[in-house]
Amino acid sequence: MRADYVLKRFGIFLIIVWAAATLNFFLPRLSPQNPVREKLTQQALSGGYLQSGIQEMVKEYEAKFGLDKPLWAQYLNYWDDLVHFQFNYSIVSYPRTVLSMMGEALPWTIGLLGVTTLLAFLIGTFLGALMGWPGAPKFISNYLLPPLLTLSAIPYYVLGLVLLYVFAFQAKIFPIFGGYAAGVIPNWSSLAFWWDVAQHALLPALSIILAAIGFWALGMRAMMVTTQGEDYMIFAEAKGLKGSTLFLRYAVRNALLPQVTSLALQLGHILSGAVLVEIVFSFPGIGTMLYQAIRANDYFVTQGIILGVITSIGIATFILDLIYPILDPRITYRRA
Amino acid sequence: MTETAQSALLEARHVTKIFGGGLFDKTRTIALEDFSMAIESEPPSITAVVGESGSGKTTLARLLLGLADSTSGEVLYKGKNLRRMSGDDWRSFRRDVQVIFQDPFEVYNPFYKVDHVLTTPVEKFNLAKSKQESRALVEDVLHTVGLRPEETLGRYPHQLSGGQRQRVMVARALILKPRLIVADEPVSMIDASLRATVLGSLKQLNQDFGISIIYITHDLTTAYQISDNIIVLYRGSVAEVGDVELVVRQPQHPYTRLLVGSIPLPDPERRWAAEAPAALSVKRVDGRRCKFVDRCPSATDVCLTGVPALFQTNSYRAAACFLYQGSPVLKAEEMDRVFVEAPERRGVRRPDADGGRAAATG
Amino acid sequence: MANSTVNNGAKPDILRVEGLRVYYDTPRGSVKAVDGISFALKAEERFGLAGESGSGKSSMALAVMRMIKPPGRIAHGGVWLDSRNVLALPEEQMQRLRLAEIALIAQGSMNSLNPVMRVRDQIIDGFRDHDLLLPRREMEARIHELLERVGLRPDVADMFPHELSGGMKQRVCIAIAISLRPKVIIADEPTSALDVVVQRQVMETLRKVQEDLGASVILVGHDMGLMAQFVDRLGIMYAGKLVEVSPVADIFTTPRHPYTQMLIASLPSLEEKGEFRGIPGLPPSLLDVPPGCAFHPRCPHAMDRCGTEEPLMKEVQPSSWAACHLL
Amino acid sequence: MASVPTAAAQSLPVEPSEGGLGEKLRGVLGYMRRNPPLIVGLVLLLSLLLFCGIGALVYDLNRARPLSVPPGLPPAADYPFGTDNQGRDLFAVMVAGTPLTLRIGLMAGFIGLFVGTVLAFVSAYYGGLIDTIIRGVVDIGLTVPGLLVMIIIAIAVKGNLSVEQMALVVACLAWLYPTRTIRSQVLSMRERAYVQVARLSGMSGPEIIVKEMLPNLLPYLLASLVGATASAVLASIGLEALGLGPLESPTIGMTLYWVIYYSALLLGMWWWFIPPIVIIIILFVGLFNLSVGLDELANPRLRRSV
Repeated sequence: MRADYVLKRFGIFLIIVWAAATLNFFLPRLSPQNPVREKLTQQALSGGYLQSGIQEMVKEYEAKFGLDKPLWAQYLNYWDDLVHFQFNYSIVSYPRTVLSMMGEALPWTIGLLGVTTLLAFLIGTFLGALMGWPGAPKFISNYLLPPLLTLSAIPYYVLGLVLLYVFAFQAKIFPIFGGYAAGVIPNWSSLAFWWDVAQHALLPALSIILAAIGFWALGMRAMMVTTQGEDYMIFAEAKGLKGSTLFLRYAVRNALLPQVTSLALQLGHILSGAVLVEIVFSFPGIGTMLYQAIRANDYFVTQGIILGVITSIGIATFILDLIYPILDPRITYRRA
Repeated sequence: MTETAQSALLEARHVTKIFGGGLFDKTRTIALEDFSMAIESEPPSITAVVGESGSGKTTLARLLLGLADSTSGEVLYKGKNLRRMSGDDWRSFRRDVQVIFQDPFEVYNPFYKVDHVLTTPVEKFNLAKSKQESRALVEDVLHTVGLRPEETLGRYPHQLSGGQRQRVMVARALILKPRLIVADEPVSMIDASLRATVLGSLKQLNQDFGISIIYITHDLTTAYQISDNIIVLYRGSVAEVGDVELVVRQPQHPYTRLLVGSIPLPDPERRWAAEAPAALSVKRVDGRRCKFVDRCPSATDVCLTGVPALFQTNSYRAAACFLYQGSPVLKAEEMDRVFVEAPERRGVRRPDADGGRAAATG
Repeated sequence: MANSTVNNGAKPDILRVEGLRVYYDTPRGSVKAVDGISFALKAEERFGLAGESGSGKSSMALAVMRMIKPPGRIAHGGVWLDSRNVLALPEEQMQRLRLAEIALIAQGSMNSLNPVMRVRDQIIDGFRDHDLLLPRREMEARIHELLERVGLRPDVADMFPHELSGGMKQRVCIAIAISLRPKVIIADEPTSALDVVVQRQVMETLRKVQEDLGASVILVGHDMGLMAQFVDRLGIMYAGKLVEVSPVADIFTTPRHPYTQMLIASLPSLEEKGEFRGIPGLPPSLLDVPPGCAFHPRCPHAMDRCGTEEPLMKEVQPSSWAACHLL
Repeated sequence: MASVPTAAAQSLPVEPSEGGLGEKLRGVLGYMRRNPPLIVGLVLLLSLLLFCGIGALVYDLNRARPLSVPPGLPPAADYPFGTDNQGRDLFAVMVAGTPLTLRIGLMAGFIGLFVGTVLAFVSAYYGGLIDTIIRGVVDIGLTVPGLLVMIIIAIAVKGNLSVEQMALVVACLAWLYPTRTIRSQVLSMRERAYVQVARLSGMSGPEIIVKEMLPNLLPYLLASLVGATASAVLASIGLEALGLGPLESPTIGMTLYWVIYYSALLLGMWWWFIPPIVIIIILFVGLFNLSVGLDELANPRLRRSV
């Protein structure tokens, strides 16, 4: 792998983070409303504070959050904070920091999303490979494909709502909400707790996996069909190779390449869907945290989550970019 | 001929085209290097540009047609730089210089019938006042290239054969009555039995309509068949140039010899000579030396010292090889001095092959 | 047609093709790409199958390898290798027979190698799937020997296809094709994507390994020049049928079939300039081949009989066969 | 194989028939039979439109407003889909909301496709720095989770969004994907010899785009429009479910928001969430099939793949 390729990919990662952070900073400030003032006013009203004190309080808070300085100073300040992983405080849960709140929620999301995406990708790609191979059993194309394709058209969370209603509410097989049973104190060294988490995670995971398999299967099938038209497949068959060798080492191996590219492009899309799944299941991840922050107008938390998630996706894409040349030896020679 | 260079129909002056080499791009390819050539419209001639893949022949075609810009040097139409031409000049350039492409299927827009490629130039250049006149014009050129309009018009491209499609393209070029046609591998994708008909049509354009042709090809045999003069390109530079009779039948440059010796002649009695041809070269030759040195059987130390100039070995040919460094040097922009004019027009005495060789060795 | 199997000389037949028909089923009917072809290949012989696009020659090559894919099918006929009918073998035996006894050098030399595998592994795959895997050191020596045989340096084994030039790739294909010492090598337009100089080198490599191995070669192609340079005996195909089979010298000096005559005459040469003699008319669509002799609409000698009655292969003179009512 | 695929390929693409109108119609019907996803997509979407159209004619849509009917009733003769907690008639909500959601999707889809097509042509045709910038922005934009960016935008412009503003928010990112795919189509088409022939026949740049390129792109653009619309609907429903949509409009997404907000599931009010879910499923499965069908039309090589 060549250094300039790695550097270029890393540069793209930096641009993603920079763009997201900058948007995150400027867009809210373009808005006529001042989120802090709005929030405080709201709290003051509901708390029955005196009108007269609010102005000073807002001032005090604005100074604390640095909102009274000129825009460029705020922007520099903002970057200074970011570089030092200072994501400000939550307005609602002050004095908790955004970082500590995210630290709690992020592992849940990464766990759910990582496992489901990987499983969906592997199962879908495998099914797609079989569907696009003339020697494979026909029932996969005839009976498995149509329902999978139908599911792939439906948003994850809609499928989640259906599963939740059928299996949790009606059949009562699975718990209805949360990441673990209410009242339990998380204890990752206890097997019982893991079991509890697994039960809670199964339905959210299933709604992502079931809906995503069709997408990967469809893409892989198309690539398998394309691959079989390639000259190297004809020559490989003429080499007297066994069906299994042809399938795995020649067809699947090559059809996999665009799938991996597609995985890198789909991460963001998958995450968008997963956020809503978490909300439907009240899963204690980033999505639910984001939903609560939006509802509560907790604007620093919202910002922090969005930036954190975009950075994570950027890292994941960067890792995939690093893996790709191992799969495809041509890559550093093409326009790197 | 050189004094008319000022007003040559189309002229390339020290044209170099480099691909890649951008900020993030380490692959830099010199497709064409310091190429100069003037094409006069009178007398109409056929000049073959022969080379293998990577020789720069297609790049040359695109540059001459104004479909690509050169990295350095300029292409002039009647003395005006293509890059700085007014709209009117472009229109006149488009009429005077036309094209026939390699793939006789790709040149047709699948959305339209065959008629589209014929009626578009008629419309765009106001060649006809009415629909009937336009139709008559189209039918006329189709007849000229040996096609029956009723079997050609109103059809979709895939309903015609490769030979028919290519002859329609010849008709399209003809409809504008150009003075020069650049034909880029016009028969390489056509079956042998139909190839002759297309070549015949091209020759007819030249003889009956006085159109000059630049015939770009990898195939020495058809180049020999159709052209008066030939330019052999190797990796973007001219290896040998001159009268086609001389260059093809008594090649001087070791590369041309290799090319001619590799032609699979359709004659079982004359099979390839026993000696093995030059080795396959893997690496590209960089720096200032002969580009062919790594494959050349006659290479000596002098070949590593610099790029050979074009040495004019007799009045009708020149080769860019140090084997001939005793001969006078021909400047790049004077290359066309060695061209013979079409004999059937001028009645110029054609140098007979043996005389040519005697002059070269003498 | 069955009796038209051409046979002469002392060498035994190694491969016999009898009445082979390959059809492609399309919504508009059957495309008869190969329509009743018979010929025999002798040991150590170089046999050419020449035809223009749409003559069915490539389908012919794939059919002998039994690699016709739907919508194509082998509708009729037999391919006999020694005494076995290749077309009747069970799939597993057929798989083992490919490469070990009949090898194919396929069209499209630029893309015939798996782009993501090193040359070494692509050679080894053939050994492994024929249960011929050698100990590591011997395998390595075998790979070196194969590469050297086709004029490549041993370090090519470590390269990926994109690191090789077109000519080198095609030599690798030849090395793979001869790796199990097959009796028959089918080369389908092996040099169509290569420049003339490289083409000559590749063809000479092929000739050399063929002679070393004592294998027979069927060269499929459209380039009559290449045929003249390479083969001993040549079959001319037109519209899915063989119209003439003769020793190559006879085809070029005394072609019998009018199509062959006109094809030879249309070839440009370095001998004479000027005349461009194409064959008038168009090759027929394989969906709708004219009745009788498929060439009759373009034939200057066509008679009434040609439009109704299909001419059979006749031995015009010893070892020269042609299918024409004139003869 | 050279000859046979050509023959096969010639028989497969949409054959321009030379017969009369009846024959053409038969050709279209014959083609539809070979392209079942197209039919499935059209039937699903048409039935959805029919439901809304007839519903709007025969039903009082004022009942889609809050407090217009008694809250929390299960389906009955008076209220075929029941009513929600805030006193909306869910049948009226569905009849009124489906076209609103479709409108957001179509508007954003159109804007996205239009902007995308223009950028794609600019990028592919002019190349150079412009192309590098556009391609870079698109590539980076596509890796970022769209929903999150739209959340920032929606929060920034928050106030009470109208349906049109909602469409604009969604359209902010809807152009990315069309730009990318159309650009690569234009790029490959630009290198086609027929475009060069057109140039040498005296056609101008814009003329080449309109007369030579667009006709061949049309089926592809149509498929892209459907795809962009589906993405836009998906994004708008997502934003709405988070509470960032037009709070006063009875769109499908806002209905889901209220379902989540009031925990309709835990209340066992199945009639509240089943209609929007069913409509979402019909809508997406319809759009998906339509785009698959159109894709096949645009790119016949995929046809008869397995």
